[in-house]
Amino acid sequence: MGKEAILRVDGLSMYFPVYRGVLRKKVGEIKAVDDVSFDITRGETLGLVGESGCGKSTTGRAILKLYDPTAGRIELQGRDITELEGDELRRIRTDMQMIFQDPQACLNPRMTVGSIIAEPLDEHTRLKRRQKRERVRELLDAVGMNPDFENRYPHEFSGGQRQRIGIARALALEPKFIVCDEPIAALDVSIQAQVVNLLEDLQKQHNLTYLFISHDLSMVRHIADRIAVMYLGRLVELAPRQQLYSMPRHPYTKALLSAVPEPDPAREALRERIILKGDVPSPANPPSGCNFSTRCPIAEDKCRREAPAWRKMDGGRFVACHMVQ
Amino acid sequence: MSETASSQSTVLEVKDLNTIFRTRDGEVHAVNHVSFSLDTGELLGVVGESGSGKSVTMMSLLKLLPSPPAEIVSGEILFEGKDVLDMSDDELRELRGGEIGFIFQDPMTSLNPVFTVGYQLIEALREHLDISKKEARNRAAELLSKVGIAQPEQRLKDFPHQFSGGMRQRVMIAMALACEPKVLIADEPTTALDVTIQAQILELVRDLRRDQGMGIIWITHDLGVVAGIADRVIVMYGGQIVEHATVEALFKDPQHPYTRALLAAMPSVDAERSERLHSIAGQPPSLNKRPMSCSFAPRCEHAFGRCSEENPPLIETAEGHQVACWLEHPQYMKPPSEMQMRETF
Amino acid sequence: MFNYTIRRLLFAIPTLLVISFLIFAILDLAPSDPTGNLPLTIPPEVREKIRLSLGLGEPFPIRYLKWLQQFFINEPLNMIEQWFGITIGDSENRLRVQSWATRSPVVDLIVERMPQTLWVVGMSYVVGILIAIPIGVISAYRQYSVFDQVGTFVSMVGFSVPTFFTGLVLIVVFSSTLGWLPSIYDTTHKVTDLSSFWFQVKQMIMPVMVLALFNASQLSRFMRASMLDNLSQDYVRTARAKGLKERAVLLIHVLRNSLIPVVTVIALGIPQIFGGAIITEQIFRVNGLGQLLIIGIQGADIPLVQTLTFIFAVLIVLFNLLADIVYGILDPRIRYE
Amino acid sequence: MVKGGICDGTCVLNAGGFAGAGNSFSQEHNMKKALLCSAVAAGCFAGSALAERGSDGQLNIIYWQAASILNPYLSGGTKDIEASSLVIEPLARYDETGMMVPVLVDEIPTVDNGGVSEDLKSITWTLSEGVKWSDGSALTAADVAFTAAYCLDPEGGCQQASNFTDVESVEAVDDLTVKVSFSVAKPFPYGPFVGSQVPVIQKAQFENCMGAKAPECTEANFGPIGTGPFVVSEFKANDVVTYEANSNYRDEAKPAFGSVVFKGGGDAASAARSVLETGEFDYAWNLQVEPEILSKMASAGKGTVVSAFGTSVERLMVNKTNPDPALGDKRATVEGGAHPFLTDLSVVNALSKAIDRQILVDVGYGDAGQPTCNVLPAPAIYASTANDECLAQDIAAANKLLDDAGWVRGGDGVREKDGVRLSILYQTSTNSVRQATQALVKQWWAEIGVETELRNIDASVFFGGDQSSPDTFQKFFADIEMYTNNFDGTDPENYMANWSCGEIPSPANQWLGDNMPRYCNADYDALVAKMAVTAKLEERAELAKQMNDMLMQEGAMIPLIHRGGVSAHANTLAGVRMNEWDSELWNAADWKRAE
Repeated sequence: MGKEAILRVDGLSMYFPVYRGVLRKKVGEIKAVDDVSFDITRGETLGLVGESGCGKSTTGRAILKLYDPTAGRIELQGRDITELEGDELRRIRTDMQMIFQDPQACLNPRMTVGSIIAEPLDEHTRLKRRQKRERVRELLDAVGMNPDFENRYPHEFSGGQRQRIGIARALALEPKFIVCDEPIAALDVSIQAQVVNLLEDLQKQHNLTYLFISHDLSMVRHIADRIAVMYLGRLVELAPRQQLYSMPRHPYTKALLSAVPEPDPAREALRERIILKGDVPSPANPPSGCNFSTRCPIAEDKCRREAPAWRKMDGGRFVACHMVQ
Repeated sequence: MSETASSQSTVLEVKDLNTIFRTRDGEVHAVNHVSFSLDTGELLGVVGESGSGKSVTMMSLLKLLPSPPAEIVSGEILFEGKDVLDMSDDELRELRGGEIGFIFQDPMTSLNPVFTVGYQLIEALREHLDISKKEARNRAAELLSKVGIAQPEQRLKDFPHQFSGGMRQRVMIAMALACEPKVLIADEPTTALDVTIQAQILELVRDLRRDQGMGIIWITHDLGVVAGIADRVIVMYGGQIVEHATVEALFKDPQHPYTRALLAAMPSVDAERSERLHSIAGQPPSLNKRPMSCSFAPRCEHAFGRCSEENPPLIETAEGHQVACWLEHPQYMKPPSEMQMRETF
Repeated sequence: MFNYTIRRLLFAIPTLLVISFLIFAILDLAPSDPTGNLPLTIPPEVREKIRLSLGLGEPFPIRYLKWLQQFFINEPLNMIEQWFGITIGDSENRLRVQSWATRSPVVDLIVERMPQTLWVVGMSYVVGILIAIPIGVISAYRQYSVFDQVGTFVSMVGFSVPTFFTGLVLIVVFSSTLGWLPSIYDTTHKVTDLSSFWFQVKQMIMPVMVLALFNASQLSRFMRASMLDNLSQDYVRTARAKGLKERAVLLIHVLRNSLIPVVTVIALGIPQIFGGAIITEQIFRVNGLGQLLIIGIQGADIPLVQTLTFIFAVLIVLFNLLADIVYGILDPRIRYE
Repeated sequence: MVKGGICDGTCVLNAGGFAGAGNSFSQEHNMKKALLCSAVAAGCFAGSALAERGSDGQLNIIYWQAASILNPYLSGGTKDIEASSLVIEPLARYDETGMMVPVLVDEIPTVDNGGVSEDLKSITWTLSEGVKWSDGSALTAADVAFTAAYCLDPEGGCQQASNFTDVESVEAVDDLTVKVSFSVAKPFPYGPFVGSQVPVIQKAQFENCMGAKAPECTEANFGPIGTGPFVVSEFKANDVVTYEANSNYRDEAKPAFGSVVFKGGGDAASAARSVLETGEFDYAWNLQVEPEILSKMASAGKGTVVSAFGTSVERLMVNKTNPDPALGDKRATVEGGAHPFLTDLSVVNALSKAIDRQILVDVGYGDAGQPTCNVLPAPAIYASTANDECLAQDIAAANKLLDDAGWVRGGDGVREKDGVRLSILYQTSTNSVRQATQALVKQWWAEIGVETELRNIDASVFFGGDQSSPDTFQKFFADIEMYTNNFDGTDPENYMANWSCGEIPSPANQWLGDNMPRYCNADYDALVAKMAVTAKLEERAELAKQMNDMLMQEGAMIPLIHRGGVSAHANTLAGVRMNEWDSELWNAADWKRAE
């Protein structure tokens, strides 16, 4: 690609300890995120997809340092932020923001929309009241809302509007990088499109970089430039959009794509489905070898013994599978 | 088309159903003049966004809505020719779970967390069938294995939280099928599930439908799901049916602007990727007034004078294809320019 | 669950030690004097001697350690001796926690008070629960009905009108005017036959009802809220969709779930029984633990107040644990580890 | 059946009349005594002819303060002393008129009958014959001597030790004779063993409970063996005492009641209700209830309110020293200097004149109070009349006094002179009657141009001796403080000595001392010393009056109310003779059911 990487994640792991017994001895770990590496270039959208519980949200939070990663290294604009703490961390937070899934749960119902959006400004800037108000109105306008709404309360808005407020708040500090954690999952179909369009417009205007976490493969296909597929805490495949959707390599990616229903009965009828057996294993007790080996239709003995390496393929594709040549 | 489509007979017929909620802030007209029918062995898809009245309609069928605040103001719900609204409590209970099975959206909350899965299954069986506890237990285990749950005897003793989401939905399906109902109403049964699990459940329903031949009403907001399994589709908006067609006709020739917009707003994993998603401006309607005009008019690109003055009736534009839109109304003279616009879709 | 219980119990030890120190220190620092309530005719020199004889001459840490030893070692040993009728070591000279006012072991006083407190306050708790649960269930099921409105009003009244007022009203009506019930509880009364049992019932009616009304008011609101919570749950809809009878839906599915938080609230409230009901006990002269505490406070009987408060703290800690365990038993989703 | 007991001849003796020779009695006095004696004797006869021990069933007594312990030596609480007075008895006690009556002796020792030595340094009591403890053993002089030893043990924390002041030894001369020797001449040698707070306890029972072991003898402290009309059958500390008639009581016909329930707890109002309205109880003690409520209850017709007056006086103590916080350690001490304006007699007199004591009585005390201008209002022979002028409120005169003394009203109506404002901090304990009194007094003082700041302190702090607390009545970090004090028995010698210079509380004596006003006058001290060696009653009375008048005229305190006790008994209870000089239950042996 040749473009500079704004974010570089190398071997990121996030384990949650499991305690048991009278003395709360640590008896194991939930490997929510296990040895994940990728980078995102400036202005790009990286889609992160996977089923619930696969660790995609945890990855997003660990990158924003909302958790302390167990291992690995996170670099933002060339700076290692893995070990940052306190004030330094606070300062770097202005560069990276997050948009959450449930806008209702994230907006304080007792604050006006204006003060919700102004909150990060209070925290990180020394703007005067007037300037702050200007900025808030500007942001509301930018997310397609009437600036006069600043004195209303969140409950007066619909889900889509609330998500716009959440986006305005995330934009307040002019971040470079935004983690969008399932930003449209709670919205109706007709509203999803509005929000996605808004995110795309904002990206163009402000040269934003997104990590777009979603379980909706068709929406990710629309918004993301490259897509990473996650399964049970690990990345299984990462490829540019076109390549991933037209020619998935990893058996899990294939199964995932085939499971997405198509709004077209003609094509639906022709599609060949790969139905995976069973459920995702518990991350507290992952299978040996390849994590996907228990459900993989083409798994061989080797898969159950050895974890496959994260290999770089042609055309910017990465894949972790013994069976992919 | 379903395999059993040949031996069709109407099992459920809904005529002009109106349901309102009486709240402190006034009445909410959740279901307005809804009519449809379901044949045996048929799968009727009901599509609509949240608040479109699709769930309320189906809950009204079995009077499952809490009353107050909900009230079925008028209409007829004929199950095998008998009006559900006139039934006694006992008859109604016989219908619920006996003749009509229900599956709900969220398998996490739809099962009682403090009773074992076995208890909840057996309870349903013994309510409707005159069988002993032991027989009921055997039948429950059978049902579990039928919906693809391994070691059914063991799992009867487990509590709902010990099942994964997909397994729980299988339990719900087993419960709904317990008494071999003639009609199964599935209210967004896969919305809370992951796509791979959704694919499993869809596969399961296809199999069950082939074996049991019951009529199914499948409520969803996902046009993709409907495309794969339904015979006929109803599209709801603002508590009303705006379009009603066979699945092929609907996707090939969507007639209501809302249906078209909805299809355009959905990205696909296979089809060509458009540069920009087609969004529907504005917000869904609030239902605090009886619809006096087309409820989609404020968001409709093609709305004209009459749309905001009069509520369009459902008219048949082709065999089995109905739509509620003034644009399709025979009285409407389409100006050429608008004809043009439609072509561009 | 077992591990969890053990761990919580182990954790309770340092907690209780800290609490004991705080209680001891706060009461010790409070500006009250055991001789403060004596007649003024007793001269200061005598007062000073009295204070010394109560052990107030010693420094604070020594007194604290002594109390700890008395409370945690001597009193349990004494209790074991009494239960099993055996003698362990030098039981004659083993110092027990002594009340300053009565010059008798505090624990004996508490044991003596226990029966009437448990009878009256405990009974009122039971009666309160028995009243509250059906009221809560019906109120929730028929939300905004006349029953619910009346229930809401009555429980508002029961909750907001202080017990000393309801107690007084009952006395004026049933003792002074009608003369049906005794206004003063006879703690020496022993039930031996039917008529003495009837007398016991009569003298318990008023204090029990006053407290039960108060307890029921709180609990029925809680029960109602919990029922309402559960009535709107999806599984209730499922149960109805299965064709279950309304009674089964309500009394099996909803009630069982609604009782989970209520039972823990009930468990958490049990220590209050042992705390006695200070005001009601005063009004009807039930003279249970509540009255003992208030006398201790009024008379600056610090060892008594320290011990009572501390026992109360122990009970609160234990019943908190119990409430958690009960929760875990009732709700299969909770598994403490 | 006809047996006299204490009614058989020996007659009561006037509380004052024993120490001096018989000649000091007036004719009138003797007449009265004779009349009283015959009346009592007649009553006894009538009673014993009809009654049989235990025939009247159960007596229900309610004390809203429950008894904590039945050993008066370990508790100074009135409730405890009175509860124990049904069981253990002193050698002699006071009747309702304040006269001393023999209990366990045949006669009261005096100088005249040779019981008190000429040098006033010893007194010899002779026990009545045949008095038995309730366990059947005989009461002996050894028990009496033991009682003294028990209280005098320095480690026992004996709360009645002041009754044994100056006692050098108590020895049993023989089985029935006990001699109390004092280290100094005691014109009033009736401290030990007279009055229910100093009863005789049984040596056999308390032998192993001396000194530090005293508090450990719970069984004995909860159920002392006595000579009184009743024995403890069950004691629930701080709750209820039940008694049964003492089968070994010296008068076979008494007590009329077979059992007694002495219930405690609750409040005064409901105690009153249980006697006056519901009739559940026969006797209720210390009914500190608003006068209005009490009279309303009494109108139910079930019981009678009775009151009696002793020596209790609610008074304002006037701080003669400066309580200014700026003085630091010297605050409210003699070293800190005189009070800026309360040493001015015209101010104190004006403050006193401005108060309408009758209103205070009506509002807060009812039957339980009378206005008084003396700190020593009783017994009658000690009561001065020299100060009665203060009984009538006279705002004008008070204003004039202040005007004449040069205290002029400032802009805000508060008087001042030489930069000193008449601004008073007025403290007392927390108690509704006291706060009502405070409010009234503040209003009256405002009318004479005196500004008052009110303060109330929790009783256990105010009267508690905690030296670290600045709020005790001994420290008196205020200008005026109000409380009630009295003295036991009938002899005011010790009481009046409270206001001698040596009694002033100060840091040097850990603030222990009874002279709250910090009043100091050599003339007064001389009178105290003189009284200590004066034996004749009239002379003693004269001295006491002089001291009282001196305190009043020099403005050491402003007496307000002579407070009495108010109790109530059911109309079905006969024989109650309300007594403020001793236990109210002093004659419970004579109580019986009214017809």
